[in-house]
Amino acid sequence: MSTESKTPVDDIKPASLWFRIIDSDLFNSFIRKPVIVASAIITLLIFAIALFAPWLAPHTPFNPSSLNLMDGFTPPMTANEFTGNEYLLGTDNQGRDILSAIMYGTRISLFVGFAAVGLAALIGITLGLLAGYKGGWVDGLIMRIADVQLSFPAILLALLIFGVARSILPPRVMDEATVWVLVVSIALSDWVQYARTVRSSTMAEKNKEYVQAARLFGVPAPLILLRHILPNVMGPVLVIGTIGLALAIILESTLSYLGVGIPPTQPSLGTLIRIGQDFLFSGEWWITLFPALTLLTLALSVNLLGDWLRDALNPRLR
Amino acid sequence: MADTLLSVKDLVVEFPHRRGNLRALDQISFNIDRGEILGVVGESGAGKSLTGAAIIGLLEPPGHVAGGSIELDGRRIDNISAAEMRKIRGRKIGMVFQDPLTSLNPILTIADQLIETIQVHLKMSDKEARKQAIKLLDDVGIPAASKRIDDYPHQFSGGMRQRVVIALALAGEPELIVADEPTTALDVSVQAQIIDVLKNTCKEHGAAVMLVTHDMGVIAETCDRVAVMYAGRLAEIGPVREVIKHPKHPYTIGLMGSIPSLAHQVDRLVQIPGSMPRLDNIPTGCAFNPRCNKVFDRCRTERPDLIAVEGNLAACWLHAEEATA
Amino acid sequence: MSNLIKHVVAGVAVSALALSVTAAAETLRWSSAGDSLTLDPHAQNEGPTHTLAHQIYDSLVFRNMDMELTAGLATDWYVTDDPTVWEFKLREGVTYHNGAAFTAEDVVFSIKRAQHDNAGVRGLLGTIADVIAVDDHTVHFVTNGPDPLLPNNLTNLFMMDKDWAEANNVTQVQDFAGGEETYAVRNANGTGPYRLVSREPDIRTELERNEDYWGMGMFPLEVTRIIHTPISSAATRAAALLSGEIDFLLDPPVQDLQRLENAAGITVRSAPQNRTIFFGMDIARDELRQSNVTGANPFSDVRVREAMNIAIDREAIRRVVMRGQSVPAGMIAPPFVNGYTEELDAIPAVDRDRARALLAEAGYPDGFSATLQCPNDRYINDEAICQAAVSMFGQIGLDIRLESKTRSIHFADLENHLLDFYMLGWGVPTLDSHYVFTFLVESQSGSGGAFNFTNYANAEVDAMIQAMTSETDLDVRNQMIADVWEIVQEEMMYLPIHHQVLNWAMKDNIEFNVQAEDQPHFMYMTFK
Amino acid sequence: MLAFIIRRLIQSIAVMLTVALISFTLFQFVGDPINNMLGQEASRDDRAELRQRLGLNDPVPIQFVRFVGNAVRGDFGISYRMARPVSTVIMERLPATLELAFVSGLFALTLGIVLGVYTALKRDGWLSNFIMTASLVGVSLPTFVIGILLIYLFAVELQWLPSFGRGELVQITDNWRTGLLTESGRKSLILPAITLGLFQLTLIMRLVRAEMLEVLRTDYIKFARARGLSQRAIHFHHALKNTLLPVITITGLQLGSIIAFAIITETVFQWPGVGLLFITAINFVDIPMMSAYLILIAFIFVIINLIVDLLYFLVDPRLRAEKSGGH
Repeated sequence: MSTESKTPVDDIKPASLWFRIIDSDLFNSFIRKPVIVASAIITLLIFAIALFAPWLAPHTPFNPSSLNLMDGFTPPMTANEFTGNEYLLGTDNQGRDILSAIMYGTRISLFVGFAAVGLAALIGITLGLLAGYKGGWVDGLIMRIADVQLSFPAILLALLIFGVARSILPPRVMDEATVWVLVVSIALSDWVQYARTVRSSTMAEKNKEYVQAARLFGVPAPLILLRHILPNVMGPVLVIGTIGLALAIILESTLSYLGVGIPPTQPSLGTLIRIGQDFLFSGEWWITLFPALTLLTLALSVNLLGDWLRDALNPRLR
Repeated sequence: MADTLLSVKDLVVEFPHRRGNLRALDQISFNIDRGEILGVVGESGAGKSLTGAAIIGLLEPPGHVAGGSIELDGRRIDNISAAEMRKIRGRKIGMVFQDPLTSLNPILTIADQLIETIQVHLKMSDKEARKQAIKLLDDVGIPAASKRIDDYPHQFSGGMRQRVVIALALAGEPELIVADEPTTALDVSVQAQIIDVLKNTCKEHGAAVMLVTHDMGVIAETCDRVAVMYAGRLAEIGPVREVIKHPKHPYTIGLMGSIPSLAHQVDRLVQIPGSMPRLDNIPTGCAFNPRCNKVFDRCRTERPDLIAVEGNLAACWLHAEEATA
Repeated sequence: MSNLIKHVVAGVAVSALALSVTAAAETLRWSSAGDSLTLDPHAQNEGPTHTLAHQIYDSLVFRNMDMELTAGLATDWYVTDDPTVWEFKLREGVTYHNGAAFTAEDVVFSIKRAQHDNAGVRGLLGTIADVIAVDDHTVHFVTNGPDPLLPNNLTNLFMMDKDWAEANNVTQVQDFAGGEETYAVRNANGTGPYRLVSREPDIRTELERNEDYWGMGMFPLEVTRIIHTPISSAATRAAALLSGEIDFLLDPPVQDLQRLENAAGITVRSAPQNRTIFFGMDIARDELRQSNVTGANPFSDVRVREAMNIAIDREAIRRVVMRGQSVPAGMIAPPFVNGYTEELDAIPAVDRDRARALLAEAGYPDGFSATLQCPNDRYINDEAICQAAVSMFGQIGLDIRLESKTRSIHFADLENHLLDFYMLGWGVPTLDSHYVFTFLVESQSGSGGAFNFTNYANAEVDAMIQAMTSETDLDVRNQMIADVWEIVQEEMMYLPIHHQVLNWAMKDNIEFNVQAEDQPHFMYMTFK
Repeated sequence: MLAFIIRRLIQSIAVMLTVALISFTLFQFVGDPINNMLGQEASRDDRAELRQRLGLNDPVPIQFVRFVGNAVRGDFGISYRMARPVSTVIMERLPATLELAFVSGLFALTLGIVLGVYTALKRDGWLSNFIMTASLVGVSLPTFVIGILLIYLFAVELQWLPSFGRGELVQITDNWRTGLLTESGRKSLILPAITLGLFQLTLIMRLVRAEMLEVLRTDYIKFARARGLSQRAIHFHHALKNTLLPVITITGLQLGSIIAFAIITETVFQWPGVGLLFITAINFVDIPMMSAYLILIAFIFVIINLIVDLLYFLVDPRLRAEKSGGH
């Protein structure tokens, strides 16, 4: 920052994404919006709680032998009528502490979200760069694959992948791979966006002088892509990724609802909601309410951040 | 002396910024007479286009007029309501933008856009408006205007599109056209044609022109008077011959000296060391003083006003004594 | 349950109930999770399909709301002097909905049709060698050897009009591979209390009272119109009753019972169901498919099985998971089944210390790992029961992993012998223990042991089970049953959990008792 | 123009073949239908025999060729579960889904465009900010939760609207029965349509807003302002039209997703459409039904894509000129 303090404010072209992030305009538009600051704090807080869940959570909800069935359906902050145990946010139908389950569940949901977004971005960026840079039949092939993919809505695709995985993987492997199958399902239904965005940016960038010059100097194509083109397309990717994170978490919970999600012995946030919604009419509202509120808060914060980021990174909207 | 159409007095335009307000235009004053063509010249960022935008009331927020006045036909237009300003735009003041490729709505035909504009300002039936539109296209030199009028913008070449833009700017029969670098985006081969079209049609329609350009050649050939801008301020203004032949401001002198032939453009003054200051970093006194080869103490402390020198007005302390003498 | 009459062999003619049919037209709108699969009464042997068929068609005998074997189209039935021949006397003056008369010829036709390869119900008719029409209202069933239980197998066997079937080319049951659907899948012509008005499978089925029904005056028949709309989502099903859009709900979600009960104008009735839920273990394999124990099968040690049996807190499952809506079980047969005793059904006391000691004795002081496979949409709260059990096994040191799947996959895996440790539910439609033994205990060979996935094989037991089919001396037969039960309880290859309790929720102006087979005969429904 | 259409058609057929292969292959792996077709208590011999008759023992490529050949003729076989031709059942159920998708699509589209335009024009107004934030709540909760909450509120507590089904229907053709013509039918549509459309509504609204903001910054809008055109003419004649062009593409694809996402809504509201049919089919491993559904969805997508392309072609003069070779 200090070396850049004399940097004039407007209309100089930033060299890279990192420059833009450090650039004080972004930071300023951030600081001036209390809602965004709050979203960021909440998001970080939820990330931190999820990350440190094993140390923070009062119980170990994923260890079945630690559960006492008789603790089941204990309302929040009320002593259980048989065991006398009390839980801050109550327990579910298995006697699992809701607070701890949320902490661990968020961990799984976020893991699925991040991994799915990461994988989707990796596939999408690679194919997008390739399609945009190479053009010709490579481009044609990749974009046709994208078309086929688009004719399967995300949810169907995920159901299909899940179905196939469940039948070809041996049960033991499948059990451990469930989370990864979910990640792959969501990623495969989501990479097209990245590919399309990156492809069009790449096509625009590759004709710019600096890329042409690098080419003339004999810089190998992968290096050009990584050093020169990639940083310039990272802005939109970041925006898609942020909103994709929220979408992935929601999709995970929807798949749970349709019965192909995370098993209820190690529930994710979505699985918790799915389990809890059975008890919505029967008065055990806390089982679904607290996880749903967590999901809502998390997705809302991430979405707000993504929204803001999109506006802030778009020079035309600044 | 012909009567004054537009009178800009001490115009200040500011952009609020977290490090304080940035003054993009600082006390600009000039007049445009009816039928006159005023050239406005200067480096990028000197405030030429901004002056045009301020006059037509289309400053991009958060930019706003922070001082001074703009009068059209003796009536202030810088502080009137948006609705009233809309009646002036197109009807009294027309505007031609830099890039004809992006100035036209791609999904509406030329007829749609022309007739719509005509009918907003002039009471005309559809039929009359269409006739008028064809005439306008004829005027700006579109061949087979009655046929081409129903085409879409992408069916025209760049030069043709700029003619359409000029026709559109003239559709409301305005008295002043602000032309913001109308040839910059065009192929060199058609630039001269477009300037001719602009000059001649405006003359036929009795419209004055404020021509913002980089091109001193265009200024020399087209304009009656020329204004030179530097760092949001007016450096010098005067009849075109005087300013070119006998520039009074050291900046103008440098500007003219930097042009081997008049046909060349001025993008950067290679002969004057340094570059134009940024808006948040304008020196006290004369804005040009760090680069001026004739700088003296007063230049660094006190800002010079426009001073009349042999028919020109120049903002330079060098001429202070002559004027008072 | 002692007041439940356990008629196994002899039939009784129902005493005609002198009831006046109320004039008020009552429309019943009801719902359940699943719909009938087909109107063809012989195509499927499945609960919801029979439910609809019972309203439209009649069987020779049926189980009434109190599970009593009741005269339907037969008025009397008995074994003739030849122990392999049953004689059925048919009701006279019965007509089909299209006006045709019901005769012995139709019985012969219907039984033969139901024995066809494509018929789902043919499994129930395995002992029938021939059916002969003696006269218009007398039929002889000839069985392969004596079959004292024959009438029990006929309660879901519906009578079709031979002429109607011939006219509509449905003399054979629909063949799935055959291409076109048959007329009988979507049309019906029965003798039953209600006739079909319209039907959209899985969406809506409408019936109206058959004013020419032979049972007019014998049964209340207060419902004049029946509209069935299946709703698969549990929450929506409960909401539909709460919001008054339906009058009767066959399968209210257990967690919503309290809420339904408390709602104004709604009442919930319950009765023990003819279905027991239990876990089974593959005890014969050398090594489990999914376990950390290699070279041995921990389940083959009876001490391990006993340890697991006493680790399950059935009372906690009843109270929390089932919301009180279950009867903890010690045997795989509900109280009204022949062979049931309270001693056999007593649940073992939970004793985790002894369980750990037994495990150590068996050579697993640190427990072992295994996988429990459960369906998640077949039995009431099946997945939650398994989860609870996993945590209970965890408390004695076993590392049991849970895999729950949709019913079709679960049963396919079972069928393919892929599971070490699984959940299953079993009902006894014949109300006789032999049904349990032949499916679950007999070793897998030929038609025996079709659901014995424990691979338990005991030649002595097999012989006893086979002998039961033709044993006509009831006392001897009952002793055989008791002997086999004793062995089953000792071997503990199954860990019974509970008998399911049936709940029917309805508007509180409805008088309707829960039938243990989950078969509502709406002609018995009355209104306050 | 013709060449363009032919090219798109060939692409579409390729897509359909791929989808057919995928859905066919998939079902080679999933579950066993036999168990569902025969009761729990059928013997092993019965099962083996049925397997043989259904052709499940044939080599896989032969099964695939048979599958594609039949599919082209609209023959997806007999539903294992319902014992009726799959195509007939789907045709009976399709109107319900299309009606729902159409109404929720219309709801999402109109409200999405109106709110999108509003929030773009009043970019910093408090109502705009509120709408933008509130719309995020709609996409931050899973659809099934929203559906159940709506049922709880409007059906159980307030008893204003039905909780399930389509209400009373009116027969229009043999297969087409509509709920749009009766009051109870229309009432039944409200909750499912909102549940299904909420997500798309948010997407469309945000898309419209972003596009509109972009368009409002273009030179031709500035030029239109400089010509003194009225605010209304600029916003609705010039800006909106240009905004809606890219929206068409996305919206077309969204309509396809609506039909797919109807799986969840139909499950929650017991809406008797193809989505519910699919979920039931999955539970019963009704392979002919499942593959027919997948192919149907892909087919609808392909058709929508084709229509969108053609629409784009008709609406955008630039494309029209390019493809037809200009003047």
